[in-house]
Amino acid sequence: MKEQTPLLIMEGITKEFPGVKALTDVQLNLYPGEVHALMGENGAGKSTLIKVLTGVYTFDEGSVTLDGKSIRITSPLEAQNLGISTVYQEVNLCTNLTVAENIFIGREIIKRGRLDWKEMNKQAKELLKTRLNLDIDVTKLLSFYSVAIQQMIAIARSLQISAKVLILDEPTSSLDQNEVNQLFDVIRKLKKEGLAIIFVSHFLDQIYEITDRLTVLRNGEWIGEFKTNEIERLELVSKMIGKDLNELKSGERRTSNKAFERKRPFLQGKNISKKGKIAPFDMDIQEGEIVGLAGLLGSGRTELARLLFGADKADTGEIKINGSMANLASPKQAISNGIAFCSENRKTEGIIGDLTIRENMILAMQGLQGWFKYIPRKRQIEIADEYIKLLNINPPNPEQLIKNLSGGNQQKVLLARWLITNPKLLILDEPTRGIDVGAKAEIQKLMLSLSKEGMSVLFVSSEIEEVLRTCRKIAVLRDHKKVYEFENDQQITQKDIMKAMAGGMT
Amino acid sequence: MTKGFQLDSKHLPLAATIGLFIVMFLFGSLRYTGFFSTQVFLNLFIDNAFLIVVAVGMTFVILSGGIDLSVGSIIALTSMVAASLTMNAQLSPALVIPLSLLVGTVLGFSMGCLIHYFNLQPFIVTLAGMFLARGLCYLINVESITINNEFFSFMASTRIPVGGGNFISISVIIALLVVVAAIFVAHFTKFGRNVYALGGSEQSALLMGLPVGKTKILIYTVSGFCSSLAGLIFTFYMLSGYGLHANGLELDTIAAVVIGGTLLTGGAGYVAGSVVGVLILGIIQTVIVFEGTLSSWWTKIAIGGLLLLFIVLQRVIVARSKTTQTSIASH
Amino acid sequence: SSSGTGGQTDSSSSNGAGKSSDKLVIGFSQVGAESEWRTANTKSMQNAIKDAGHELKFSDAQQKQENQIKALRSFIAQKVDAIVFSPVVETGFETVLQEAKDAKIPVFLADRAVDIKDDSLWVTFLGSDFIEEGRKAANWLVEETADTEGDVNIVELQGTVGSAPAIDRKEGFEEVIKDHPNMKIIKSQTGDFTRAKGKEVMEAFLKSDGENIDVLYSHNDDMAIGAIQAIEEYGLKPGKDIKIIGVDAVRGAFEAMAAGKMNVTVECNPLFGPQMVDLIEAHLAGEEIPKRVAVEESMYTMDQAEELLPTREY
Amino acid sequence: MMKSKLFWPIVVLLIILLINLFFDKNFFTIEVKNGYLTGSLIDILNRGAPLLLVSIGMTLVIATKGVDLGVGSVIAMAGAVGAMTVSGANGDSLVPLFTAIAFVIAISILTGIWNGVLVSRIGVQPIVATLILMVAGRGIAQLITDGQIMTVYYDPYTFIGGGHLLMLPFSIFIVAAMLVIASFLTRKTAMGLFIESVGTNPEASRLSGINSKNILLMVYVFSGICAGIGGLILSSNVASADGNNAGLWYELDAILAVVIGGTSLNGGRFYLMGTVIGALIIQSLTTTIYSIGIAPEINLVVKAIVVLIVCLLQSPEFRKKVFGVFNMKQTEKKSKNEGVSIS
Ligand SMILES: Nc1ncnc2c1ncn2[C@@H]1O[C@H](COP(=O)(O)OP(=O)(O)OP(=O)(O)O)[C@@H](O)[C@H]1O
Ligand SMILES: Nc1ncnc2c1ncn2[C@@H]1O[C@H](COP(=O)(O)OP(=O)(O)OP(=O)(O)O)[C@@H](O)[C@H]1O
Ligand SMILES: [Mg+2]
Ligand SMILES: [Mg+2]
Repeated sequence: MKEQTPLLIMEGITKEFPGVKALTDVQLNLYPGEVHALMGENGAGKSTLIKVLTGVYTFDEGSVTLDGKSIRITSPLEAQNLGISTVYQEVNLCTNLTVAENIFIGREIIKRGRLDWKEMNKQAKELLKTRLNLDIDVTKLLSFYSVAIQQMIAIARSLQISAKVLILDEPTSSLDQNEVNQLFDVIRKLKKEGLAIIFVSHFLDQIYEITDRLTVLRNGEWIGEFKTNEIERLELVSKMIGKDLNELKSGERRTSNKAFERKRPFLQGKNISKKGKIAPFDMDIQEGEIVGLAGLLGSGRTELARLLFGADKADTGEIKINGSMANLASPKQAISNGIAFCSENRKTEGIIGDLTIRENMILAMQGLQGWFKYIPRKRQIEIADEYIKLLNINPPNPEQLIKNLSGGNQQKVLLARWLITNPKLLILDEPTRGIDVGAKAEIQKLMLSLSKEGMSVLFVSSEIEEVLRTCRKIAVLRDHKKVYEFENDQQITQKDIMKAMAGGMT
Repeated sequence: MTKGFQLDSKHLPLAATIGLFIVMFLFGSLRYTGFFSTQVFLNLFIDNAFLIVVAVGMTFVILSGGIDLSVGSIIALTSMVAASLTMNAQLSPALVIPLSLLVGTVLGFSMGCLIHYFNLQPFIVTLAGMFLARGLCYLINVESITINNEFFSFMASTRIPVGGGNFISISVIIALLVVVAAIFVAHFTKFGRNVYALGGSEQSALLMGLPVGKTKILIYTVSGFCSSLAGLIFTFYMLSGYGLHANGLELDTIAAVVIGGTLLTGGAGYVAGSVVGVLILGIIQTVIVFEGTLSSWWTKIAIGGLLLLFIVLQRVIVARSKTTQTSIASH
Repeated sequence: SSSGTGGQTDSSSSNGAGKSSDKLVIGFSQVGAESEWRTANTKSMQNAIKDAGHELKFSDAQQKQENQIKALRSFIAQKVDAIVFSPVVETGFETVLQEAKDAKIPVFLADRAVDIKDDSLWVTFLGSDFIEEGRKAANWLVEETADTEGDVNIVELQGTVGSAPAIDRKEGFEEVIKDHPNMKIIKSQTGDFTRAKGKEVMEAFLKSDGENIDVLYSHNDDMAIGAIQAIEEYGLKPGKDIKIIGVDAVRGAFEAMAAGKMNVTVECNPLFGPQMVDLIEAHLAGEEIPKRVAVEESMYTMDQAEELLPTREY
Repeated sequence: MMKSKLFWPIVVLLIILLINLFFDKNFFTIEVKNGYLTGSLIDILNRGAPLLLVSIGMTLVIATKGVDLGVGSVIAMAGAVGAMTVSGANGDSLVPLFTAIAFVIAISILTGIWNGVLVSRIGVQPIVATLILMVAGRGIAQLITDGQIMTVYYDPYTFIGGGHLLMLPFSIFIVAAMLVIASFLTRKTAMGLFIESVGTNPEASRLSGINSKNILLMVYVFSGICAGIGGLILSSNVASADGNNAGLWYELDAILAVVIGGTSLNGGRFYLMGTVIGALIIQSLTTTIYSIGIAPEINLVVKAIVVLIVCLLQSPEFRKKVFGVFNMKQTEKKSKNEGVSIS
């Protein structure tokens, strides 16, 4: 495709936020019929570049050329009209509207001067079915569905626009394999149709599977543009973060579990259930044990986790902590029992947007201490700095508002919030969502070392491979029911788990 | 009612409100002679026609997550303008009506612009609008102006029989038309859906490429227009313009809308609900009057009490059935 | 009660005449309870009706005309024998009064008039004449300052902007003093008929004009009482350094006058309940009664205050 | 951040004061008159005391994304209760005074709990929940005073709102005290953090183990107390209780003060000092209107205009458009971010 001229050219793009230089002299060339990856650590500037392109932010310097015409887009609406269709990083839909409305709003079908809901529902349903083979009730409110489903819907919306350029900012962050495959089929089709696609993801496999070329950013600077099949993984990673990491490849699989010998159980759940959410299940978690939860979309992993944390009230069942009855009716009680829960839904259940990194970090800790024992400011800053270093959060300024952080950095702050309470059981629902390779490795290491110190972890992840690497025991959920529990010994393979998830064995 | 396929849980607050209204009406009928009559029921509409119209406008504002405190004053201003134009300037109603309708529309539009372009908080902008409109009334005239003009008297006194010796006024017809139009706009036009989206999440609406600015401005313009229309109805009702008309009406309106099941945080609610909300306020007033033994202060306390009764019952009913809702939905 | 069936008749006069002796159902729609005066008026009306052995249907409009109209409508729906009401505003009652007339229910206006051409819509208006009160106040001042040469600087505390008493009391007062060039209203501001505001505004007046204020004309006694406190705190002698004129003649005013802190208050008598009941009975008995009946009112000065104070009911 | 929030309100306040100076040469002079410091500035503080108190309470409520419409009625009730308690008393034993204060605080706490429970436990939307008290409260107040204006003949009572301490009006000290308490609670304990987090994202706060219910309850109680004391000052200042008119429309002025002070009605960050400035702006505006002899008919118009000016000055977009280059870069980006981050 070299000979043809780029469809979209961004040159010398510079964007500065108060205190943060997000982009400096960044360039991007996008050809029709290619899938172009934006690569970079958390906070590298990927989303900002996209937001600048689609007119969410205005850039300070630089130029954008589309179809040879120089343009300056001032609003997402304008971008759409120019044929740029975008899925932003966080799910940006309206939870108070139905799925169908979310897909069609802005481009409603009008018949005889009125919106034609029948038609729109019909089309929405088949769009999801045919394109993403997702069979859900499109007349339910968006808020009824899990983040993953919401992400699929966001994608569906973007596909529904007839566009020249399709931008996908971490669309796969909380999808699992099947959905990803679905998405990729679609992308390939669109590619054939000559669309230019920008694709952001922290999963290298996905990058190598789907993209043709990639542009690498590091702290807002343009590092280079490469053909995907011409650049080595390690080279790419080192381009992104400046240091190479073999430790990631030499998967730590099982090493941890070798070291692990049974201690006394920390949490014992007996036929816990919640009507319409999850069928009665038992759950034992040993001290220092890392338990994985695997399952397909909407299989009920999050529900299960929420029940153990008291985020939702269980209808039946009892929970023992350290052998003695515990009443986990509310998060507060769960926390005071040494349980922590890092939600998969960082935007609505995680960050407190208007507060600073520091305040977000110490929140849970402070909640535990009650409002009168205020952690002295000096101490707060120490804690914040410590974890900013530990998780290398960027920008490393405790007083930055969290809503101004990049997605991955927000995730790290939330992780810090819970680590600070040093819990006995840490429930992580998709904790590595949107976190770059380096950080992911760090977090996995952290989990393992903490578990050695006796902290148990309940680990929900869409990446089976990640689960296999870190977990000692793996529970599989299907259709809101706990169907299987593996001891994670040498024999278990991804296949077995896949089978269990899909219903191959029982 | 409007969109057949929606979840019951979404209609629930509305259903609860209607139910409570019926209960209240039965209670009144059992307790007071002359209460259980079609006319008493119709009077609810006759006496509250203007409130229904403002409530409709306010519903859009609140659905979008905003608020409009200027409605009461705009009613007063409209009545004042209408009165002075008719009586002092001796203009014909054919001119007076459109001019007075312009009053609120222009005010609303300007407030909308202030809110959008300088992104100011609706509460404050409309509060300023409230002061301004009242102030302008006094600039026109501190005294009340009686209107004696055939057209206005006609609008005021014409009774449309609805059988059984019962009647309604022209204003009621206007109000009902407005309601129907509003329901259509809310559910079957782009604008309507944009309003809901805006209330759901302004940021998302923006990123989804919806015309946030236009919608916002239009919303406050609509509300302003409704206020002016209500102002005219009020003028028909009072046959006078007066600076102190509709004092504190904004709170009644907001109350009506919220009782009608609309969330002040925006994004959820129904126009029809607001109508029921108005009727509920109206019936509270009626019951108080029929009680006829309450001293001035007990009147206030009773109104508060009945409000409480409604809201708490409503909450309880809704909460009861919400328990089956999905955890993610509840927040 | 007789209300259920009572009204359903063809000619009101015959039925009215029949009823005049026995128990009547009287609907009374009051403006609100915005002032002491109003409360006294309400009490007087309620007691009078009860004492005469009639049934009272009372409704408080909370200062809202729309409420008042609702109240009148429901009185009609309840088919009361007579309606008494004090309009929130003079204007805008045609429609509902017409309905009352059609239902053959006689309407009696209390305290405030309505401004409607067709005076067949109501039987009579019993109440004070606010303009006259303004004149009385001014006349007193004219006599009082007859022998002072030089300017008389007056500050005025108005009632609620736009309210009938405020407008009329201002009008009446100005009407008189305009013939006396030496009398100047140097400041005029609303005090919303309340003590707190009266005090606050007076403070501001004193700040800006201080010593050269000679007279305070306050549209009601409450504001005057508030102002008196302000004057004292400012270090002047109310009643001496600054002459103080109030309207209403509430007890508070008499206390102030007895203490020599206030010079005069123009009575605006709220206690016309019995008078009203007599009118109603008379009308229903078929007697002819005038369209306008004035409440007998006078004016009280410092020197009378002492002995009258105990006799004041409000 | 905090600074930039305060800058424009202060500017406006100064402008208003300067306008006064133009009409009254010795507006800023503070002289000793019969033993007390007197002067317009002190008057403004003194008169503004009740509004200041109410606004301080309101700030915390608004920070939780709520609003308290009941304050006006609470003022009336407090005044009524206070006046009634001391109505019998005369002479100068201090016992009645303190019983009165105790009763007032008790009833304000009650009202606070009432609102708080409705909002936090039953989950009624704040504006309606407090509307109930707004309506019923006045009724109760009048019930207590039996619709009369209750006059107090007991001198110690008048000290609260009329007395002096160290040559200054006593009410100023009350305000100062409440301000200190509020700042302490919110800055020296975790209260402020919790309020802001609950106000910004209740669900996330719940999942972080913060008991938002009690936080809500607490802010409404605090707001109640502030209003109650404010009512005490008002009624003591005129040595009487007026159930119907005391504190009328205070709720709106208080909200106005809070917002002018830079706190957003969407909850979250709050600025007590900003609120204080806001309240002072409103009070000096009122005083100005009175003292420079503006015709009562146009009071409201003036008020409207001033309010708009303050808000516009605080809006980065406006400053950008009007003052052009004036610290352009700064505001331009800020506004852009806000453009999308408000929700
Ligand atoms: N509104 C804002 N205000 C201030 N700084 C911002 C704002 N938005 C982004 N930034 C900063 O710009 C930098 C780039 O952020 P961006 O979201 O583009 O990173 P990213 O590459 O998308 O990271 P991730 O992979 O985690 O999504 C970050 O340091 C972030 O803190
Ligand atoms: N395919 C689906 N069809 C219907 N409802 C679904 C589907 N997927 C999820 N849901 C609903 O969304 C909610 C979220 O499910 P939940 O998040 O527990 O599943 P999960 O295993 O955590 O999936 P995720 O990977 O999205 O976290 C549940 O209430 C479920 O009923
Ligand atoms: Mg990003
Ligand atoms: Mg999940």
